[in-house]
Amino acid sequence: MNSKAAILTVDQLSKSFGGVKAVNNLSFSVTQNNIHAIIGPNGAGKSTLFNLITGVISPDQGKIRLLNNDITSLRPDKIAQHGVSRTFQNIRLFPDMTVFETAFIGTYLFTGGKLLPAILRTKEFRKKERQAKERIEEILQFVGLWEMRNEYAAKLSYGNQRRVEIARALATNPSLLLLDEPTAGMNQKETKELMQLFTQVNKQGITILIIAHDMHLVNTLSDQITVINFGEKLVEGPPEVIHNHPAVMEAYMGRAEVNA
Amino acid sequence: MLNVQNISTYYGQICALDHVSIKVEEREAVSVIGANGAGKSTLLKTIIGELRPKSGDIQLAGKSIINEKTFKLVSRGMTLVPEGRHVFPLLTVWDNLLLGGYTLPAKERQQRAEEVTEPFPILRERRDQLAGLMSGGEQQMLAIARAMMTRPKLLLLDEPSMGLSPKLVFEVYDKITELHQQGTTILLVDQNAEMAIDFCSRGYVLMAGRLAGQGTKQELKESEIVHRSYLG
Amino acid sequence: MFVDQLVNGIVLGSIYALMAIGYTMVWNVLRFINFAHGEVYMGGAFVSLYLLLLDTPIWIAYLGGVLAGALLGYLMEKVVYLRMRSAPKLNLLIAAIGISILLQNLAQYIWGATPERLTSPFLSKNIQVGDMMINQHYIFIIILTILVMITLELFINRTLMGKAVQAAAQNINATQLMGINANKIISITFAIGSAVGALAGILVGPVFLVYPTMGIFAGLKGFTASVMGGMGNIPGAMIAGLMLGVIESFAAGFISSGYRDAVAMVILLFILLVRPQGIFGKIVQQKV
Amino acid sequence: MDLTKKSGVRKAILIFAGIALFFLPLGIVNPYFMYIINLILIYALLALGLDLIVGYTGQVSVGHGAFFGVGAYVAAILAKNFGLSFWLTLPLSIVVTSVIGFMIGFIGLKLIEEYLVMATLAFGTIIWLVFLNWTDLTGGPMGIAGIPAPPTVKIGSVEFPFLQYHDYYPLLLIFVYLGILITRLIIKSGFGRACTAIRDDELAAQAMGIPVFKTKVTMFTISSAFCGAAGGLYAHFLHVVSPETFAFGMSVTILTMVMIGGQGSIAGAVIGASILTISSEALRETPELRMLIYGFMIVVMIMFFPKGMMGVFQMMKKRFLQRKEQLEKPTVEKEGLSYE
Amino acid sequence: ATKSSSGNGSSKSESGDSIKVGLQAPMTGDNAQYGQDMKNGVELAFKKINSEGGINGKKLKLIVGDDKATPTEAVAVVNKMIMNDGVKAIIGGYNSSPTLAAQDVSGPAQVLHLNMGASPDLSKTGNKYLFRVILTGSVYVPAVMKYMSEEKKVKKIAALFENTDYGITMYEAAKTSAKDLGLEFAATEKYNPGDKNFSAQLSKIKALNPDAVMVVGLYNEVALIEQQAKQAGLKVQFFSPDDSMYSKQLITLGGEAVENHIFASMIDLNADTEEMKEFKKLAEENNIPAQANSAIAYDAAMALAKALEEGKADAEKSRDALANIDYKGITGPIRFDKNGDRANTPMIMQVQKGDFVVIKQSE
Ligand SMILES: Nc1ncnc2c1ncn2[C@@H]1O[C@H](COP(=O)(O)OP(=O)(O)OP(=O)(O)O)[C@@H](O)[C@H]1O
Ligand SMILES: Nc1ncnc2c1ncn2[C@@H]1O[C@H](COP(=O)(O)OP(=O)(O)OP(=O)(O)O)[C@@H](O)[C@H]1O
Ligand SMILES: CC(C)C[C@H](N)C(=O)O
Ligand SMILES: [Mg+2]
Ligand SMILES: [Mg+2]
Repeated sequence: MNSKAAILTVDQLSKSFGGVKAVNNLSFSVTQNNIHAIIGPNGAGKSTLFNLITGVISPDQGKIRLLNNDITSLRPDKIAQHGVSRTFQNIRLFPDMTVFETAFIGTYLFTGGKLLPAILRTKEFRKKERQAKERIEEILQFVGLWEMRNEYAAKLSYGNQRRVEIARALATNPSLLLLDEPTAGMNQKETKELMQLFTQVNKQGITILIIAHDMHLVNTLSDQITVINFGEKLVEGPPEVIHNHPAVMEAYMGRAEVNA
Repeated sequence: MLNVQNISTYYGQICALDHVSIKVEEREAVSVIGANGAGKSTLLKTIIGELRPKSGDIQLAGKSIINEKTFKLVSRGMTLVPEGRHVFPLLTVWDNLLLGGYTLPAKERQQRAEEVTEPFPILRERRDQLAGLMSGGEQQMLAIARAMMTRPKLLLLDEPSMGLSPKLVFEVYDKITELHQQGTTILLVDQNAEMAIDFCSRGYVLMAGRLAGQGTKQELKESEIVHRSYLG
Repeated sequence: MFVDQLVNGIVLGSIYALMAIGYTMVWNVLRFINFAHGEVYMGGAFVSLYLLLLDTPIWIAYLGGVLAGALLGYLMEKVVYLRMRSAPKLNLLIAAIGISILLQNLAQYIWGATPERLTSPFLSKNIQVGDMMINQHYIFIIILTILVMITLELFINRTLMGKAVQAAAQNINATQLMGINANKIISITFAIGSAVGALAGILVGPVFLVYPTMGIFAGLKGFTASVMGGMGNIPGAMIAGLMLGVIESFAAGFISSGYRDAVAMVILLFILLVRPQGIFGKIVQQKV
Repeated sequence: MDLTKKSGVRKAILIFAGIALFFLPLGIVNPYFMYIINLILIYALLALGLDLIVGYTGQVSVGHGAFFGVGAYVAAILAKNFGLSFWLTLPLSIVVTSVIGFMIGFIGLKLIEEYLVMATLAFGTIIWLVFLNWTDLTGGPMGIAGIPAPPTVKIGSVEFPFLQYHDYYPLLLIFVYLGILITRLIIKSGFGRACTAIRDDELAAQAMGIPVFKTKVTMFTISSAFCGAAGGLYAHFLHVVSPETFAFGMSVTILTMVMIGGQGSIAGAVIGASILTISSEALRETPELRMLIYGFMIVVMIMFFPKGMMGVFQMMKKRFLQRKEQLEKPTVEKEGLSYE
Repeated sequence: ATKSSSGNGSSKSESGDSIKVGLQAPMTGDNAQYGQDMKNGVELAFKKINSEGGINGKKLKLIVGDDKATPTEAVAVVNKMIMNDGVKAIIGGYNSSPTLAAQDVSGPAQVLHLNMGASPDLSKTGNKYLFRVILTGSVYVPAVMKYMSEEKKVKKIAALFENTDYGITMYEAAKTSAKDLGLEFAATEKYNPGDKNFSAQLSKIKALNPDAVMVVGLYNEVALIEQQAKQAGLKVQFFSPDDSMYSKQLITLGGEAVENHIFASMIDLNADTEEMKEFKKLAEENNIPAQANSAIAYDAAMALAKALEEGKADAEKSRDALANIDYKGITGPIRFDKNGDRANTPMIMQVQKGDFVVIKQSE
C-alpha cells in the first residue's frame, strides 16, 4: 500500500450468459502495488470478471480502465501489451513445449515479433534474445522450476503446472498480475511457498489480483478483499473487516469459521 | 477389498510409482497424501485401469484386476472422480449426470440424478447448460455428483475439494461421510491434508513415487514427515 | 430450364446429403474427417454389384452392400484408427488419406477400372409432375435420405447411447469412467456412419456408375456439405447437401459448367465468412 | 562452455556437408536419378513451406498445391507469353503467390479445424479450376509446354548452361538451402515462437500479448511464398505445367510429406519429401500395384511413427544418449538449453 | 530438358538380349480401362513376336508406365522409361494432352513414340519420332460430320465435350467442318474429366432443341450422358467423332440409351479379314477381351517390331524404317505421312441392337 493510485478500475461492469447474470453491475478498483483478493462462492462470477478484464470476453455494460487507459473490450493481446498478465483456472499450457520454452513465450512482448530483424539477425535482436533468456532463467529459479526446465510442461504434476503458468505470466513483465486460483491442488506447504513467491513478486512492484478459495492465503496475503456473490459486490475491505463479516460467513464460509 | 501389491507404473521411461503397496478394507476410508508429483493421481489411475503397471498386482475382492478395462471395473462398482473434473464440456449438465448412470436401468436414472444433485442445487437449476460453460467449482460438483450416480461400492476421489469454496468443501465432505456410513469404501487423495486425514481412519504417504509411510489417523497427525513435507 | 435445374439440383443434393450425413456421423464420434469414407461408399456399391451378378435378389444385394460398407468401416476403425487414439487429428487425417489411396487401388486391382452400372428397380420408371418427368429412383433416394437423417438425428440426440457417442468424442477416458465401453461405441457409430456411406454409393450406382475412384468425388462433396451444414449436425448435413446440389446445378446451368464447383466453393466461403461454424453449427464457446 | 564448442563443431560439420552436397552430381551417372533428386529438392522446398504453417503454427492447409501451381503458372505464362527470363519470372512467382497467399490467409485463417481445412480446400479448388478453365491464359487442361530453361549462368569464364538435369541441381540446392536458412531464422525468433504458441494454445498465446490472427496470416503468406518459389523452379525445370498437378492430390502429397517426415522439423520436411518421392518413383516398376503399396506405406508409417521419421530418430538418439549416460555415469547437467 | 541426357541412359539397353519398349498409358484413375486394353494388345503382340524368335534374336520386353492420363505424370514416366530403363520406343499414350507433353521428352531423346491420341495438334509437333497409330481428329471429325449432314440431314448440332486437348481440338475441328457443310452449331457445352453429372449441360442443350448432339469424351461418360439425356427427355441423335467409343462397355453401361449412337471408326471387329481372325484367335487363347483399343495397340506393336527389326534397333534407322513402313494390320494398311499420321479413311459405325454395325464403309 505504498501508493494510493488505482491501477485498475472496474466500473459498473455487467455480463450475462443467457439468463445467468455472471457479473452484475460490479464496480471496484485495485490500488497500485496491492495484493487484492477476489473471493466468493462457486459460480459467483470471479473467473468471468477475469475474462472480462483480460479481454477474453466483452462486457455487456460497463468500463474497465487500466491507469488512464480504457481497455474495455480490447483484444487480449492488446490488453497484455498494457501490462496485464494472467493465469488460468483451468491450466492452459502449451502441450508440446518444455518448461523453459513455455516461459520463453512470455517474453514475446519484450523480444517482439518482428520478422526482418530475425532474418537479418541484427545486433539488437541478438541482444534481446540473450536478455530474454537470462530473464527466464531468473524467473524459473525464482519459482523453483529451473531444475525441470527441460521437461515437457504438460507432463508435470498439477501443482508444478501451475507454477509454469505463473512463470509464463511473470515473463511478460506485467504491472498487473491476475491469478485465478493459483494454489488449487497444492498442499499447505506448497501453498505457503507460493505465498512467499507472491509476496516477493509484489515487492518487485507488481500489483496482484488473486482469486482463491483458501482463506488462510487470502487473509495473510491480501491488502484488500472484494467478496462477490451472484456477480455483485457483497462487501469489500481489508482482511480484518471481511474475516468476521456475517454475510460472508453465510454465503461463503459455511461452517469454516470454526476452523479459521 | 482392494489390495495393491508392489506396483510400479511408468510414463515411458519415467517411473512414477515405484513398488507401491496399499490395502483398503471393506467399508474403510483411506487417504493417500503426498506432495505435488508424488504419484497420487498415478496410483488412482493405475487402480482404475487407465494406466497399466509395469509390475505388481492389483486385486479387487481377491481377484486380480490388472488386465481389466476401466469400464468393466466401473460396472463392477468402482468409480473414480478424476483430478481436474473431466466433465463432458459439450453435453448438458443433466446429460453428464445421466451418462454417469449409464450402467443403471433406464428407469432409475432420472430419479438418481435428482438424488445426487441434492447437495448441489445449482446443478438442478442449470440442468440444460453445457457443462463446459459452468464455473470451475460447479464443474467439480458435477464431477462428484456424476460419480455417485451408480452408487459405487468403492469410490476413488482425486482431490474432490479442488476449486470449491470453503462452504462447499464441507458439504462435499458431509456427503462422502454419509456415503461412507452407508457402506461405501473410500480411497481419498486430497491436498487439503488436514481434512483428508481427519476424514479417514488410515492413510498412506507417497514421496517421489515411493511409499514413505503409513499409519492411522492419529499416527499421521503426529508424524514428522507429514508435517515437514506436507503441512509445512 | 429453371425448374429443370432445380430438380437436378435436388436429386444431386440428396446424394450429397447422404454422403454428408455419413461423414458427420463419423465426425461425431472421432472428431476427424474420415477421408476414406468415400472408399466405403465405393466398396458398398461394388459389393452390391457383385451380389447382383450372382443373381441375388435386388433388395438383398442392396442390404449386402450396406452391411459390407459397415464392415469395411468397422475394420478400418479397428485396424487403424483404434491404434491411433492418442495421435493428433492430423495424423488420423493422413492415415485416412492413405487408406483411401490403398482401397481405391485395391478395388482397381480386384475389380478392374472399368465402370459398371448397378441396377435399380425404379430407374426405368418416371413420374410425371406437371410437364416434368422425375425418375422414380430419384424419389427413392430422397425418401431414403430423409429417413436416414431422421433416424440418426434421433439416435444421436435423443438416446443415451447417442449421448455416449458424443461423450466419447469429447473425453474418451472420462467416458470409460462412466462404465461405458467407449471403444465399442466408437466402433458401432463408425459402422453406422459407414453403412450410410455405402448406402449412398449403392443409390448412386445406378445413376453415376460404380468404379474404383468413385469415392473421390463423393468424398469431397460429402465433406463440403458436412462443413457447410456445420460438422456433427445431421439435419444440417442434409440441408447443406441439398443446397450444394442446387447451387452446383444452377451454377452449371446459368453460369458455367467448368466453374460449377468454383461457384459452389465461393458460396461456401461466403457462408463460412458469415457463419464460421457452418449454417447450423453451434459456435462452440470455450470457457476459460 | 562445452556447449558452444560442441555446437561449433556441429556447425562446421554441417557446413562441410552442405558444401559437399554440391558435388553430388559428379557421382551420379544416370540422369534419371538426377531427375529424381531434383524433384526431391523441389518437394523439399514445398514441404518446408507447408511445415511453417502446419507444423510450426498448427494451421492445416490442404490448398498449398494450388500455391505451388500459382508459382508455376506465373513463371510459365511470363516466360512463354512475355519472354521474361527465369531471373525475373521467379521473383514474380514468389510475389504473386505471396499476395494470393496473403488474401487467402486473411479470409481463411479466421476459421478453425475442419472449417479451415475446408476453406483451404475451397480456395485450392477455385484456383485449380481457374487453371483448368481459363484456357486462353493457362492452356486449360493441356497446360503450358515448352517453358524455356533458365539462361546460362556465367561465373568468371566458366559457363553453366541449363541443359541436363545435372545442371539444375546446384540451382535447386541453393534454393533449398535458402529455404532451410530462412525457416531456421524464423523459427528461432520471437515470431517463430509465437507461432508455436498459437499452435499449442491460441488463447494462452494471446494472453501473452501475441496478436494471433496477424501472426497466422504472416506465416501463411511466408509459407505460400515458399510454394511460389518451388512452383517457379518447377516450371522452368520440367518445362511443362498442367492443372491436375496442382489439384487437391498435390496438396495432400505435400501434407503427407510433412507428416511422414515429422512436422515442425526442418530435417523432417526434407526427409519426408525424399521418402515419398523416392518410393513413388521406385514403385513405378510395378505400375498396377504402385498406388496400392504407396497408400499402404503411408498408413503404416503414420500409424507406427506418429511423429514421423524425425520422431524415430529422436527416440533412437534418446536411447543412445541414455545408454551412454549409464556408461559414463550421469553428470549433473544433462542437456543445454533448448534454445541456443 | 533432356537434350543431352539421352546418351547416358540408353547405354544400358545395348547390352543384354532384349529390347525394351515402353507403354505410356493410363493404368490407374478414370482412364485406366484404356490403358489396360492397350497393355493387353501390346502384350499379345510381344508374346507372338517373342515366341517366333524375337527381333534379330532379341526378345521384346515391355516396360509399363502409368501416365494417369495427365501431362506431368506422362513426362515423369517417359523420363523414367527413357533414362532409367533405356527403352528404344514407346507405345502410347492414349490421351492427347499427356502425349503432347511426353513427346517433348521423347523427341529430343530420339525415342520412337507411337501414340493413340486423336488431337490434330499431334500432327504439328515437328517431332519426327512421333507417329500416330489411330487417325487424326481432322480426319475423323469431317467424316462423321459429313455423314450426319448428308445421311441424317441434321441442320442444327449441339456439342458436349470434355475440357481437354482432345475435346477442345475435336470441337474446333467440328466447327470448321460445320462451316464447310453449312451446319449450325447451336450450343457448346463442356465438362471436366471425371464429371459424372451432366444434367445441367443437358438441360441447356435441351432448351435449344438441336437435331443432333456431338459428344466427345470417354465411353463411360458418353454412356452416362445418353442415359441422363434420356431421363431428361432429350431425344435426339447422338454421335461422336472417333473409335474411342468402340467398346462393349459403352453398350453395357449405356444400355438402350446408347442405341443408335454414331461414330467414325478405323476398325471393325467383325471384319472378315485374316488379320482380324488371327487377332481374335490370339486374344481368345490368351483370355483377353478383343477390344478395339487392344487391336489398335496390337497393330502398333507389330508395326514397331517390324521397324525395329529393319532398323536393327538403331534409333535413326528404325525411325526411317517406321516412316517408310508398309504393313498390313488389323486396322488396315499402316503407312505414315510426313507428320507421322496414317492416311486411312474411317468408316461410320452405329450401335444397333447392342452391337457395333458398319453403316458406311470407308471411302
Ligand atoms: N460462457 C458461459 N456461458 C454460460 N454461462 C456461463 C459462461 N461462463 C460462465 N457462466 C456462468 O456464470 C457463472 C459465473 O461463472 P464463473 O466462472 O465466473 O464463476 P467463478 O466465480 O469463477 O466460480 P468458481 O469459483 O467455481 O470458479 C457460473 O454460474 C457459470 O455457470
Ligand atoms: N502423462 C505423463 N507423462 C509423463 N510423466 C507424467 C505424466 N503424468 C504424470 N507424470 C509424472 O509422474 C509423476 C507423478 O505424477 P502425479 O500426477 O501422479 O502426481 P500427484 O501426486 O497426483 O501430484 P499433484 O498433487 O500435483 O496432483 C510426476 O513426476 C509427473 O511429472
Ligand atoms: C477418348 C479420350 C480419353 C482419349 C483420346 N484418344 C484423346 O486423344 O485424348
Ligand atoms: Mg472460477
Ligand atoms: Mg494429482
